[in-house]
Amino acid sequence: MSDRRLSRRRALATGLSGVGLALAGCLAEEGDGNGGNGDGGNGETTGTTGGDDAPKIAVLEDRSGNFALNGTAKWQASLLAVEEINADGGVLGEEIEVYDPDPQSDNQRYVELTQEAIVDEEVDALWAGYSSATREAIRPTVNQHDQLYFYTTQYEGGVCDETTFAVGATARQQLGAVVPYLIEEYGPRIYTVAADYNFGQLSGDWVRILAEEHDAEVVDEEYIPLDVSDFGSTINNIQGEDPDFIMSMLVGESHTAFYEQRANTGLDIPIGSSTTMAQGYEHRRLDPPALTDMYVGVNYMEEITGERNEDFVDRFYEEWPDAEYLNQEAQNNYFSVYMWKEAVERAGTFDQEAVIEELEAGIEVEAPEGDIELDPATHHMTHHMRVGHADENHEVTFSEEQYIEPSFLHEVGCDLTEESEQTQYEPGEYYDEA
Amino acid sequence: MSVHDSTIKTTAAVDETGAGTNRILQTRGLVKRFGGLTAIDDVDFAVEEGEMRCLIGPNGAGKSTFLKLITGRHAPSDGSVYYDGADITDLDSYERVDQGISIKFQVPSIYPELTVRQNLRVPLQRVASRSEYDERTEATLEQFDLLEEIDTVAANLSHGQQQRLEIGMAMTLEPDLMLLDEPVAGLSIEETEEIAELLVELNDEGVAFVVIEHDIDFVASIADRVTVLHQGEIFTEGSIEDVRADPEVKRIYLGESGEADAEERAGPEADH
Amino acid sequence: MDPYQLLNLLFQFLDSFAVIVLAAVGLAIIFGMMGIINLAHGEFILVGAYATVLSYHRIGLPLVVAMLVGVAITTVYGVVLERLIVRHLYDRLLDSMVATWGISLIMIQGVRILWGNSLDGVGTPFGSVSYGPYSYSTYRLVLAGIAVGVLIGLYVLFARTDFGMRARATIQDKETARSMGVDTDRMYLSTFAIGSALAGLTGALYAPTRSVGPEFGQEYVVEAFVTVVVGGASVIVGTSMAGGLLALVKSGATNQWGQFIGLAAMLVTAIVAIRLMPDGITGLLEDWRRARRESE
Amino acid sequence: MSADSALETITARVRSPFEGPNTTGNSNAFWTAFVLAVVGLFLVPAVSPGHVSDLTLFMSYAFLALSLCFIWGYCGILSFGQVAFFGVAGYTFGIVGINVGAETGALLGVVAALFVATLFAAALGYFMFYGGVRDVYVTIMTLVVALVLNTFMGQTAGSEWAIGDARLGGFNGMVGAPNRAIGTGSVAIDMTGDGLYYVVLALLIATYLGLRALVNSRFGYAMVATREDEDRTAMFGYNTKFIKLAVFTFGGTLAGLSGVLFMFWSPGGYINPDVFGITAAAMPVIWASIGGRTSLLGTTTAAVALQYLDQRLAASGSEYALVVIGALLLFVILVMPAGVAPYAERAVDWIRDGVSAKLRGDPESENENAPSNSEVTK
Repeated sequence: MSDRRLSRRRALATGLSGVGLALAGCLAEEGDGNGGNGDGGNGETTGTTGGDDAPKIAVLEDRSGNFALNGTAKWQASLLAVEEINADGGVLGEEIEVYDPDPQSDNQRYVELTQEAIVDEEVDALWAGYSSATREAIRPTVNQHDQLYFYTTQYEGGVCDETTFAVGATARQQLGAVVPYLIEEYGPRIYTVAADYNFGQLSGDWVRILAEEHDAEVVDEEYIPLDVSDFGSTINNIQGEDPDFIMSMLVGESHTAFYEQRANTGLDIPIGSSTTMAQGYEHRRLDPPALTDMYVGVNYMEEITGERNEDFVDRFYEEWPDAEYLNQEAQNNYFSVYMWKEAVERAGTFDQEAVIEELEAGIEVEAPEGDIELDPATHHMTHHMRVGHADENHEVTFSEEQYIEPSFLHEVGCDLTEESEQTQYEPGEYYDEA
Repeated sequence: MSVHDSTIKTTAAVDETGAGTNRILQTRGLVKRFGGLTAIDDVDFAVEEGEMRCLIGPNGAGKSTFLKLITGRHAPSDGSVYYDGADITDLDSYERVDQGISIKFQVPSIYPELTVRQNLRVPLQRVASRSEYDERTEATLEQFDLLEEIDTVAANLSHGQQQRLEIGMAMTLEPDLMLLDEPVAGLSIEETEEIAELLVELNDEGVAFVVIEHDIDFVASIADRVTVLHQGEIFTEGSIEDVRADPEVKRIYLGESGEADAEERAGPEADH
Repeated sequence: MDPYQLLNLLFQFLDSFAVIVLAAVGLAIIFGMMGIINLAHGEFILVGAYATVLSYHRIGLPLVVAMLVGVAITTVYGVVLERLIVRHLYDRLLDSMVATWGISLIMIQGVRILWGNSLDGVGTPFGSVSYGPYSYSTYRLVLAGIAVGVLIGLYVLFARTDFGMRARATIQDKETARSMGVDTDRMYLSTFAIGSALAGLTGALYAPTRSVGPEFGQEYVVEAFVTVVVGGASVIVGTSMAGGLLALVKSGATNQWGQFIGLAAMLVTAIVAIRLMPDGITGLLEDWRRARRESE
Repeated sequence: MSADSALETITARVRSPFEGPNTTGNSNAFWTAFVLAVVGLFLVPAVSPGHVSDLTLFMSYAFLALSLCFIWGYCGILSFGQVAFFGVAGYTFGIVGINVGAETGALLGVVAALFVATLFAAALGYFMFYGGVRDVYVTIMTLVVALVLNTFMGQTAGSEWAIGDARLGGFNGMVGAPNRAIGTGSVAIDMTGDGLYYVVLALLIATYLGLRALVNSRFGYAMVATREDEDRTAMFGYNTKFIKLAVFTFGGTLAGLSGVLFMFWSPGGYINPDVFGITAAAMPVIWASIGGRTSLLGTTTAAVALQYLDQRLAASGSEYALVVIGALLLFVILVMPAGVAPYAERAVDWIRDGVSAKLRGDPESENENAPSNSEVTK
């Protein structure tokens, strides 16, 4: 907590904390496109353009239930972006309204609220959900109505869907940053521990693929049901194998017990991960030295340095003084709202088809993580991936950045600019190792 | 549908099982063990058709357990039960009822949340058709002096009324053999007399009875024969006068009263 | 299997046994002795964990003292709840389920509103024991010792003290107990308080093993219920034997075939055990106990 | 007026199979209100199209509520795992539908789903009731069965977990059950939007009336008697184990029907293992407890009303939503132990008695029954 306050104080001292500075207008045009084709509506009375009501977006993020820990910051960052945009004159001169119920981490509730958002609220864009199961639960509804949908969680990858923009980093991007790094640092013998469901199993596949690509091997892997918090046998198994490092794609609160138990048992084998710290801020919540030598592949963490991010962090906590952590997904929500704004303005209309067309024309955004661009063919982002390392005091430092493309979907031939699809590809269909 | 469908009278003389004689109920070598405790120990017992038999004995003698073995609530550890000449040891409780056995439990076992009419409906619909319900309900209630309470919730009846209702329900099945476990416990003297009259009346109509009762005066007023059970065994059997005169019977009643019937008292509890 | 691996298995068993017994014992007392199905049991554990962590971090108490505070606060909490709500639910087994489900919803969200999505962690104390290439968390083995201690303590309390006699009398026959001068109302309150205290103890003991958030207690609920039902009405014998059986199945299967099979095997064992022993392990022991009582 | 009395005779004859002491509402006033409510529901798509989708879903859940009301309220079997049959039916519908495809797939899916759910309930029921499992042990056992399914389905993410073309899909769920229409190649009924709404509504009314007739029949009395005292009932010659098995099995069918209708509603024919989770499992118990477990109508209404309330509270985004729901449950259980329905009925009786007493000039309108767990007491 202390480092955050420190950085805010520093920012205040240098007078950089003005909301006006924001990201407004910081989106670089990439090929002028047909951006000027709208009526703009600047200064006009709102609501008259296109005969539509005020522009509205839906932000369906969990503020209670299992995923509140991750979802709350996503909601907060989305509202921050909207507030900044509205303060700066809105989109096409209109203030954006937000429809933001609390789906309470209940997938069934998500489906109902998504319907409500699309049918009753007629939202112009939808941000919804933390878990992959949530995304899959609402995607049929999204597809039925051709709804523009931003899914911002880092996830297993592979979603190739005409109206869905999965702007979080994929497993291949996150693991692609951390696995080769750890093979280089520590050696080729990997032990995988992952949550026993889609995300964990597919991540395990990716670790195997990446190991193969870098002449390493996965000596054993264990998949752990989500509500298990008893890791005695897992740790014994790891000790028996004595790998060079562990890859952990554990998820959720019960699984945090693994890190406590690992430290407490004196197991000092380093851990790589795609799931810790950047989402659930375990380095803040667990008592050091539980996460000692934890390496995580991320596109964003609150702690990354640089003026742009420090400024963003300050604005976030100014808006939400009680916020617990500004996580990776929150940043993704934040920049994707701006990205949508830019696309709308280029299209000159809130019409979703036109906005999607603009997004697919290629767009770049100055996100807190760095300047990143949308890959038109796959609707994913090329991200600045870093390896965050926690030391025995849980201080986080970052290795050099890599700019990693969402390559898997290219490999499987997903090109949404050419062909409309609504599928999710899996590595197992394309790699023998998986 | 009649509950007596499956009763097949055999006339061939197979004395061992009671067939061919007029024994309606017979047990041979009946044993019931609970763990290390033998509750019923090698009991041979027989009741004649139309007989009024009373079963007495101190607490813990195994009377209720014995009744439960006859109704099929408990499976015997050893031995057999014959009804009307047929071996019914392996039949389920409800199948024995079809043979013509009916029981009134120790604690009034009515449906407390149903009305008197609904209570009677449960046995009634097994033996009568829908059109007969009202008529037969009223007839039974008339007989058991409950007609005024026809729409009363059974829980709100007095103890005596509940006892009568349960006997009425058991009798609705038109059994050939009635088992009654303490039918007059907790009743006033007048009520006890009423029940006694009722039972004698039914017995005159040909129903055989096995009655467990502590009230010796009540037993004396109804019984044809009395069986004394002690420590799971038949201690003696005979007319009420014989049994009353037996000094040994007095001894077991005075000497070992208060011993809880293990099976009846066992309930959930903490460890010790 | 080399001796080290046998030691692994033993430790894993003790670990599972501790979790299962500690999760279940508070519930077992409240269910077995009072006929209340407390679906908010997990949230009693939650209170214990929160009270421990908050008094450790915010007041700065030493961990052991903080844990005692956790137990104390959960006890008080249980007493208050008993007076306000639970005492209306005695002899209403199924209603008690719905009411306590309501309590559970309120508590989880209430805790979230009051203290956010997570508390700062408390590190696991002690180190580990090492043997060959392996090591095991000392703290988790200590918990197994505490679990056994709790069972013994309860045995002494209920079998050897005057309080225990009165409590058992109340449970067996409320009316008779009352006629013999036992304040049954008070006995129920005390029993509920003991159940609450044990839930609080579980929360306090497991708080340092993982992160603590509003859903902390949920995880223990399934194991607790399964154990209580397999154990049957008898609190101490039932819980310890069911705990032993389920821990053996779970740790054994986990050790051999991994965590998923371990979890599944435990649940399937529970189903089969209930089928074979409809009244729980206690029911199976009834005969033996009946016979013994006769001979006394 | 002879025409009037003839009409009365006819209505009485029509009503009689649905009436009896085992159900609430045996009066003209009740049936009038019932018909009005049904008419109202049939008009919803015309009057308030925005509510059609939600109502369709909530009415689909109502079958789950009815299934629990039937087995718990009328036969005393408290299953905490009715969702197991709901989910098994949903998955079966999906597996068959995906493999067969289109309207025929949906039709075969429905048949298979109901068959499998029924068979599963029968097997579980046989396992429990013929093994002597009773009371609260049934409750926990059914819950554990649901949780086993939850755990198992959660880990079926890999491509090896496929039945024909249907990927089970693990935690992320299974998608793509054909649910837009049902029929054969040439004849198909639309199962979307208003079409689905009317199908669900018609089935719900039919099921409700059917269950009313059933619980007032001879078998209904046997069920109620078994609930009240199993041993006693066996000693009237009823095979109580079989009665419980039959009731539980039919409850499984109803829960399965609920799952199937849910699948028709579910966009994209999607289902995931959450349907087996403990939260989902608790819902029917809550509906039945709040509505009044011995009231078919009360439970049905509670299912729809509570789901609606729950959804509105979630939609409000208030952080107190779950606190309010929890407090409501607590309040109802403490103040109205038998659920809302018996109290609603008593309130109606009380008003009516009061009115008629006044008309007669009778100062005493009797209503002193202690609160009881069952409306059959009245």
